[in-house]
This record gives sequence, C-alpha cells and structure tokens, in this order.
Amino acid sequence: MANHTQNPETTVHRHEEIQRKLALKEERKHHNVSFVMMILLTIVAFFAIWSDKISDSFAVLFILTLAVVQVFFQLYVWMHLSHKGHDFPIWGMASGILVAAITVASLMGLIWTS
Amino acid sequence: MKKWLQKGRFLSLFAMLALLLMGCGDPTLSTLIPQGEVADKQFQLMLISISIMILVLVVVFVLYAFVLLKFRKKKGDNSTPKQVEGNHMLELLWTVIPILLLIILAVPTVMRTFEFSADAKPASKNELSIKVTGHQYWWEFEYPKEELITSQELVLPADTKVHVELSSADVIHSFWIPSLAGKTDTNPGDKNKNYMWFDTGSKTDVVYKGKCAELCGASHALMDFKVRVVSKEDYKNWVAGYKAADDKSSANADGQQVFEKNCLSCHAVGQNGGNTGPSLTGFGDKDRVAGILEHDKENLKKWIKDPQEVKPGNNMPKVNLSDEEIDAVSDYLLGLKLK
Amino acid sequence: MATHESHKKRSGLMDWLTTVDHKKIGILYLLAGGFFFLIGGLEAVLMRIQLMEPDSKIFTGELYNQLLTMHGTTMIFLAAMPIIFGFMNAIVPLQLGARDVAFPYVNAVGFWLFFFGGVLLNLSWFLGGAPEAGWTAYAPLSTVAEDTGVDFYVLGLQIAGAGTLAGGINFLVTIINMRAPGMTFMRMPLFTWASFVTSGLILFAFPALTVGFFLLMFERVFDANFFNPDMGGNILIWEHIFWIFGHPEVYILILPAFGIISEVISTFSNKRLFGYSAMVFATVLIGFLGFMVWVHHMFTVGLGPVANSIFAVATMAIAIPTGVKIFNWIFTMWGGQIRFSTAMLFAVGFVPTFVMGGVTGVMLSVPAADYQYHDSYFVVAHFHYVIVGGLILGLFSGLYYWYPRMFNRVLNETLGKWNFWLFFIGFHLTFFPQHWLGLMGMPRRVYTYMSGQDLDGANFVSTIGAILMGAGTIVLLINIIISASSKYATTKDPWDGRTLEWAMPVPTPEYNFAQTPLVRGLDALYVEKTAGNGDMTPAEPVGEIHMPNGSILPFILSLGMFISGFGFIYSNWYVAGAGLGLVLITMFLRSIIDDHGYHIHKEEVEADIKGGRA
Amino acid sequence: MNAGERLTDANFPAHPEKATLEGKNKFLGFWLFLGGETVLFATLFGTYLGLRNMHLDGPSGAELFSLPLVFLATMLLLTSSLTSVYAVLSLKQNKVRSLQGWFLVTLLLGLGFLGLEIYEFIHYVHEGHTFTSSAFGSAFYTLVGFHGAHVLFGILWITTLLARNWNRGITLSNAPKYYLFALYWHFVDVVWVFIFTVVYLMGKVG
Repeated sequence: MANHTQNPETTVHRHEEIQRKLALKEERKHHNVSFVMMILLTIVAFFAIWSDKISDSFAVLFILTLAVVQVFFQLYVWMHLSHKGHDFPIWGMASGILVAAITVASLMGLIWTS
Repeated sequence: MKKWLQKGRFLSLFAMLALLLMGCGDPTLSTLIPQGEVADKQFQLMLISISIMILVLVVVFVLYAFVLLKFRKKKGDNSTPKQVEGNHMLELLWTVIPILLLIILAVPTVMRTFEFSADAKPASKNELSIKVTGHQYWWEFEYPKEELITSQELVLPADTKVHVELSSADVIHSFWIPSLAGKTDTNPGDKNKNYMWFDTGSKTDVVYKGKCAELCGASHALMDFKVRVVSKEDYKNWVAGYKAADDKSSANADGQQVFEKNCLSCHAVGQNGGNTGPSLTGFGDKDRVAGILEHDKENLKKWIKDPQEVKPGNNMPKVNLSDEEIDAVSDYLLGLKLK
Repeated sequence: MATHESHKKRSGLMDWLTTVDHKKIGILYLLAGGFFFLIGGLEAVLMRIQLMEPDSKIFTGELYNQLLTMHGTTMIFLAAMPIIFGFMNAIVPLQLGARDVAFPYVNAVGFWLFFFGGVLLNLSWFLGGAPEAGWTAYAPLSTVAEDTGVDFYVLGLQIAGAGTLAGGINFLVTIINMRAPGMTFMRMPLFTWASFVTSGLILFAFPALTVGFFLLMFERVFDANFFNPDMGGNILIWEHIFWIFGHPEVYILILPAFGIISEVISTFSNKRLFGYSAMVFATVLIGFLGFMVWVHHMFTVGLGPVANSIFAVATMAIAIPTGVKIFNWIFTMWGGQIRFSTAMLFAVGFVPTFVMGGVTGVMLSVPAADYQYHDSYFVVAHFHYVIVGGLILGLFSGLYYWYPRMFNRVLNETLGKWNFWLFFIGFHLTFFPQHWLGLMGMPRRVYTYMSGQDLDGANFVSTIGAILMGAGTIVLLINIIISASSKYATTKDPWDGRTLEWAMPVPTPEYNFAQTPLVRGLDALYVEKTAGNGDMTPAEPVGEIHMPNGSILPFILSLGMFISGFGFIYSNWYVAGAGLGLVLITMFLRSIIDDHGYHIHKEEVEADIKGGRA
Repeated sequence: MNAGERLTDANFPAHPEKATLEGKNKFLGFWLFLGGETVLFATLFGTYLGLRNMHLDGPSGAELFSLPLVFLATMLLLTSSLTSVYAVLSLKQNKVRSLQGWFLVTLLLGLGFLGLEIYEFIHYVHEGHTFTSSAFGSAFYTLVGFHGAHVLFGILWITTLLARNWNRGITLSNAPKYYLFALYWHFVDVVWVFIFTVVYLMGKVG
C-alpha cells in the first residue's frame, strides 16, 4: 500500500504535493462559503416564520425548500458526496431518501384519506 | 351477467369454473355461492382472475413437464449441452404477454374498487343504513333511522341496499358476511371510521353467517354473528315489534327480578338497561346463545354460569348466582319474545 | 515489517463463541436457524392438530393465539432469515473469491444479537406466556394485552433485528468492495446477486421496523400514546410502519431462494443460466417494487379507492419480473442434461409450487376481490405457497447443494429423496385445501370452527399433510445425524459445479483461496474447466495472508442486550441499565484495544498448497 | 506497512481514510448505514407529522416552542458541523494537533447543544407537555429525543476516539475513524435541519 511514497524526493511527488495543498485550500474556501450559506438559509427560514408576513402554506413550502438546499450543502460539500469514489454512497443515500419519502408521505398522508 | 363478460372465449370456461366452484361450501357462508350484488361481483372478479391464472398455470406446467421429460440426462450420454446465453425474442415474449394479461385484469379491478367504495357514504332515504360496532367478542348493530340497537343478529329486508358505518369499541375487528359482501375493518377511534355497502339479495327467511376476520383476542374464533334476511313486510313488523318490546315481555317474574338486579346494568332490554354488553331485547327469538351455542336453556345456563368457559377472555363477569337464580333468569331470557 | 502477532488459537466451545470466520458463523446461523425452524414447525403441527376436527378443545383461546404468533414470528425472524444468512455467510465470500466478509467482527455481533434475541423471545413461553397478538402485532390488540408476551416480542425482535441490519450492511460492503479481480457485477453468480439485493432491502426496510418496535415498546413500557385513539393516537401508524417493513421483508426472504434455485438448476442441467442479465435485472426490479406495494396488506383498512387501486396495479406489476424468472429457469433446463439429485428435486419442486403461490398473489392484488380473500385461509394458503413452497424448498435445495462445502460430507441421496417426497406431498396436502377453506368462509387465526359449515373435510386433510411435512423434516434430521457420524466423504466438487465456491479443497482453508483467483467470465470455474485448466488461475503470487482475530466481545455485547431486554420487559431499570452498560463497555473495549489481526506466513500457505490443503 | 504506524508527511496518502481495504470498507459501510438511518428518521418524522396536531388539552406546538432557543441550538450545531469539517481538513494535511483542536471544539459545541435541549425539555414538562400527555407529546419527545440520543452518542464516540489517540499521530487505522465520526456528525446536523424546519418552524404556523 501507499506505493507512491517510496521515492519521496522526486519532483513528481513535489508537484503532487503542491497540487494537493491547493486543492485543500480550495476545499476550505468551499466549506467556508457553504457555512455562510447555511447560516443565511437558517436565518431566512427563521425569519420567514418569525416575521409572520408570509402566508402559512407558502411559508411551509418555502422553509422546506430551504431545508433541502441546506441539506444539499451538507451532503455535497461537507460530506464530500461530490468527490470521486462516492458512487455507492450516492446510491445508498438516494435509495434511503426514496424509501424515506414514501414512508413520510404514507404516515402523514394516506392515514387521513379515509 | 356483466357486459364485459359476455364476449370472448372465456365464457364457456367461465361457466364451467363457476359450476365447479359453486358446489363448494355452506350456502350461507361460502364466498363461492354469492347471494347479493356485491358478493356476486366479487365472485365474478375471482372468476376472471382465476381464469387468467389457470391459463398461465397450464402454459407453464405443460412446458415444464415437457422439459423435465425430454431433457433428463440419459445414461451414458456425457455430451456437454450447448451453453445458451438467452434469446431476446423469447424474453420479450414472456415480458409482454404477462403485461397484456395484467392489463386485462387491471381494468375490472380498478373499476370495481371504485364502485364498491363510491356508494359507501351514508344512505339516501329509501336505502337502509346501519352502524356496526365491534366489541370483544360481539357485534352491536344500530339502526339510526329506526332508532333501535340490536346485537349479534342483524335483521335486514330482502332486495335492499344496506349502507354500513363501521367502528370499534376496543381493538380492530373486521366485519365479514362472506355470502353477501367482502370484509371491512372496524377501527377504533373516530378518525378511521369505515364505510361499506352491500345488497341483501332476493332470498327471504335465510340466515347468513357473519365472521370477525381480524385477530382480536382469545375468542376471535367465536366472534360470529348472523344476518337474517326477511321480506320487506316482515322487516317492518320486526322493527315495530322490536321497538314495542320491553322487559315485561317475559312472564317469569322471579327471573326478571334476578335480571334487573344483576344484569341490567350492562345489558339492555327494550328501553332499559346499560350498553356495555349486548342488548338482549327479544332474546327468546335469537338464533344462538353468545353467538355460538345452540339456542337452548342448557347452553344458556352453561354460559351464565361460567362465561370464560364458553368464550375465553370475554368481558362478561361471572355473576355470583345460585343454581335456582340461573334457572330462573334463563327462563326469563328465553321468554323474551318480540310481539 | 513489524506485525502484532497477538493471535491465540482457541479450541472447542471457546472457538465457536469467539469466531469471526464467515464459514463458522454461517454454520452457527444454520444451526440456530435450524433449531428455531424445528420449534416453529412444532408449533405449526400443534395448531393443525387443534384444527383437525371441529370444536376441538386441545389448544384454545389465548394459548392458540400464542402458538400462531410464535409460529409466524419464529419462522420469519428466527428460522428463515437466519438460515438465509447462514448460506450467505458460508457461500457469498467464496463465490466472490474473497477472504472473508468486510466486517468479520460485526458479522459475529450480528449472529449473536440474532441468537440472543431469539432466545429472549422464546423464553416468554416459560415466563408468563408467549405473545398473542399475531406476528403483525396490530395495535391496539398488542398494546392493551396485560401480560408480558408482547414485551418479549418487542424486545426479542428488536435485538434480533439489530443483528440483521448489521448483517445486511456487511454483505452490501462485502459484495461491492471485495470481489476478486475480474469478478465484475455482471459476472457474479445469481445467489450473490440475490444476496446483494436482499441486503439492500434489509438496509432500507429494517430501520422502519426498528422505529415501529421502539414506538410499541414506548407505548407498553413508558405509556406513550402513538396508537391510543383516546389520547390522540392513531392505530394506522403501526399498520403502515409494519407493512412498510413487512412487504420488503417478503422479498428479503424470497430473493435468496431465487438465487439458490438459479444456481442449482444451472448446475444440474449442466447449462449456463438462460438470460442471465434479464435475471439480474428482474432481481433488482423485484427488490425495488418490493417497497411500492405494502398497502396490499391493508386493502380492507379503509384507505380509499385511489390508494387501493394504485397499490393494486403496482402489486400486479411484480408478476412480470417474477414471470421472467420462471421462464428463464425453464429455458435453462431446456436442452440441458438434467440430473435429479436431491438438491435438484427440491428446485424442480420449487418452480411449479412457486408459480401457484404467485398466481394466487396476483388474485390477491385485486382489492375488490381481496375483500373476500383478506384474512381468510386463502391468504394463509397463498403465503405458505410462496414461503414454504418457495423459500423453504429453496433452502432445502441449498442445504443439499452446499452441504458438502459447508460440512465436508454429502448428505445421503436416498434419504434425501424421502425427505423431498414426504415434504413436497405433505406440503400440497396441507396448503392446497386451505385455498378452499378461505373461499368457503373460514377466517384465519381462528382456534376452532363449528361443524356443519362444510369446513371439516379440508381441515382434516390439511392436518394430515402437516404431519407428513413433519415426517419429511424428521428424515432430514436423521440424514444429518447419519452424515455427522460418518467420516469426511467428499471431493471438493461433487456436483460438477460452475462457480467459485467449488474451486477450493475440502475442508475449506480458513483463508479461503490461498491465492485470490482471477475471474475470466460468468460461471468462473466452468470457464476454467472448458479451457482445460480445471482450476482457477491465481491473480496474485503466494504471499502473507492477513486474518482477523477472534473475539469474545460480540458474545458479551449481545449478552448485554439480552440482559437489558429483561430489564425493559419487567420495568427494572437497574437491570436494563446494567445490560446497556455492558454493551457500552464492550463497545468501549473494542475501540480502545488495538487489534490488527494476525498474518499467516507465506511458508505456511505454501505448505498448505503442497499438501493439497489449499 | 502497519496500519497502526504514525504517518509521516512523506508517506501520507491522498485519502488516508480510504487507503486500506479496511478503511474502504468502513467508509462505504458507514455511508450505507447513514442511508438506513435516513429511513429510521423518516419513520419518526412521519409518525410525528401524523400526530403533531393531537395535543388534546395540552399546549400545542405553536404555544410551546420558543424560537430564540431553537435558533441558538441550531447555530451551535451548524458551527460544530463546520468545525468537524475543519478537523477533516487537518486530517488530510496530517496535522494531528489541529485535528484534535477542532474536534474538541466540536465536542464542546455538541455539549452545549445537548444542554440546551435538556433545558428545553424540562421547561416543556413544566408547561404540561409530557411524554404521556398526548400523542403529540409522545411523538415529539421520541423524534427530538432520538436526535438528542444521536448527539449524545456522538459525544461519547469522539471523546473515546480523542482520548485513545491523543498521543498518537494520524495512522491508517485511526484516520477512517476520525473521518467516519465527521460524517456521522454532519448527518446528525442534517437531521437537525429537518427537525428545526418541520418540528419547530412548521409547528409555529400550525
């Protein structure tokens, strides 16, 4: 394992190192941006309810959308689902979300149709 | 018969199947001997689905038998069979044909599903409406318009559409009269009330058997009820007689005293009495003791003496009565007749 | 290269309690599952004896309800699923060319959780009575029962279910990450594919059940009000949650049987599976649709015609991929050289029986007609046709097929044929008449029926059939006992197999393949055989093999759960706390003790190869 | 090399959490576990949504919930999610002290969140909103309590992990563990996003 470590002094390695550092720096930036976004989304959601200016049914839809966006940030930026090698995790989460969606729909929806 | 059944080659197969199946079972209990409109339509659905399925079975079985006989390994034959990957044509065939068969089945399925529920709302004026409440382990039947409550025996006029509102006093039960209609659950809680309808059929003076179909406790097996279908004339008389009935209708004064002292708090007769137990109005005319035993004095005494022995887990307490008192109250109860 | 050689060889009982070897865990699953299968079968026979004649008074009322509840629960959670897990453990890593499963330690935890959960549940018989609300435990029947039966049900199954969930994740990861070189997804044997899809279903279905059990437990132990209408609760929540889990569960059970049948039919027809890719696709599709149809268990609940119709059509759709499978099996045999070994007999018996169960399934999917079938003996007949006629015949087939690989002996074929015919004839005698019983108005789960309703004859025949099935099972037991007392008597490939599990010597070395094999096609071993090699080509040179250490912690952890289960059942918080404390301590120990396993040296592996042991 | 050995900057792999087969397995297995957890929480959410208006005589969510408190709790948890992702960045750079620091902050924020939740529950019980007072009460405490239990478990997990590895560098054996904890913590945050939206904010509009 870890074969590329055998000749650490080569320039190839150094080049990789620099690239990785840059990538990490970029990543940190993404993390910071998404943190700010998530805080903003949260504030907007709270404000939408707090202010009492928006009609209830629209507010519910609105804050649910904000929640989904925020979760997308969590999953893709902080949990790195967008990175390479995450095919099966994406499949797993997608299937889970599908089952989750029909479960929620049935428990809150179907019950009351009778 | 139904329009969409009249065409096609299925008809003869249908007739044969119907004949074959209709020989089966007790005519007051079997779903295969339908007596009302709903049960009849449900039986038709069974026939359609069984026919399609028998078609499938025959094809598969014939093919299978052929393969098993033809391709068994013969002694001394050590040749290697050709390794076939598959065949797109064949695979397409056995994907598409089942889809077509299922579409044929799906159309009447959806149609009937909506039909049986569309009318399940409270009745219009000329139709009968009843409220059914399941109890561990007996059935309460309320006729809201007629303003009377009976138990265990549902008396209905022939040729009538009956609308049913179902609920439960305790756990989930399921209301099922196989010869007249499929079952619907009785759910506890107002949120989940159910509605259904059925037609009582043209026969009069028959007693259909009803069952509880959802596991509801120790005596689930014994939670039977009866549906007595009578002529419209007789039905009117029955309603009048039932409403006029009171606790004096039986001549046994001793028994009446015992009854009033020990039983009336739970059981109603006429306008008097509680409603935690089944109403006993007109008990002498009923078909069964506790819904299951032959209707005679011996059984009634046995039941009063030790209810748990007859129906385990039921809610009737063992009342402390002497043998004489039990004898008297039995006579009194059997004497309760409708006018 | 410094290695921690902390490996201790354990022997006897300690070896079995601490093992993390997938082959041994497979055997443990098979033994424990087989034991519970016998208990569940006994319960079934007792019920049939009670129903043999009308008005009989042998097992009545509550006792009968306990029998029916425990029969269903035991057969599904403690017999069928563990036996499936037994085969998955014993065979899947071999079919993949892997050294072990992805998480050997978690694998052991999964087994012991199941085992202790099952024991806990069955102890209820001796501690105040078994649960009596049916395996579905519908509220409020399950919440109002005053004895502790349902508490045992909830806690026992919760613990066993946690083990199952762990097993599901384990096999998903194993199959995704640990395939040998060349073993692409589309070269995986069908049994492995079925295990893959089944594990996926477990992963997404069991959490719903976990929550359902928590709600039921909170309702009973902590007076919660989820299902109490008087306090604003709703009984339908339980029904939905139960069937959201419950329907996928049916496919969790049947898919592995499909896999076994595919392997057996292909092997004993000496032909590759007809329409392999269609079979794979059908398996995945059935798994997917399995989540979309649960309401067909609730047609009479009153969810309205729209819901009923949608779920009716979705249910019918499942018939299509299932039909594809049936025809593919038949055409696999077409043009083959069919050898009727016992394993093949069971597979051959499976196909028509399952088709019959399938067609009654389609009939049940018609809601308006289902109002008549629902909760009647027709349903009982249907699901026994799929679960016994499908799954159990498949498991018997798998047992005879893989027995040589798992236990290094071949089961006696003559006894095997007796086993098959007794069981098969008994099965049809038992369950075929039950279709009629249901249509003639007999509800299910009743402990008696009155005479004079035309129900006597069919019930009598049904009981005779059940006794025959029992006799068939006893023949199997005799067969196993005889084989156990005989010597190793098998070659490594007794059936002229096609897949990787037959490419190792007998007994299977603890590290499976000495050198990870190179897979060059579907039916990897068959490919090599036709290429004239007869043996797999290695994908790597002989080298050191890394192995995990055994551990007693899985056993102790599960014991802790078992103890806490008692605490919750009897509302004794000290006991519950102590049990959970034990669980936490084992988890803590597991995380602070470094255990990097041990290595089998190259020289040892070479010696094994030379000696024919690897 | 041995998985328990301290990694140096020279031999540090690009993805230490997935550099061994064991790490790869843990990584995938944990993600799949989170997929299952999604269904678990969905079932709890569904139950809550089905019963949230069933408060009978007790206070309703709209009367009960205090948004400033929830907002504060949300900020704590969101920030802790950020600090744990910083820890993962440190992990990728083989900076063990920085990793420990960020996880410690995560731990403290998690404790703060848990404290707020306990305070909130005690407050509600005084208002007459208890686990047994109505179906709403049962569903509320079960859903939010399950999340709280997840937070608690996370706290115990990271405490053990940090303590055990305090004097060790990053190794191929502990790198996946750190990484998985971070995933877990993000997931707990994901669930909270839905809890504050569905339970508290939607509770306010009724």
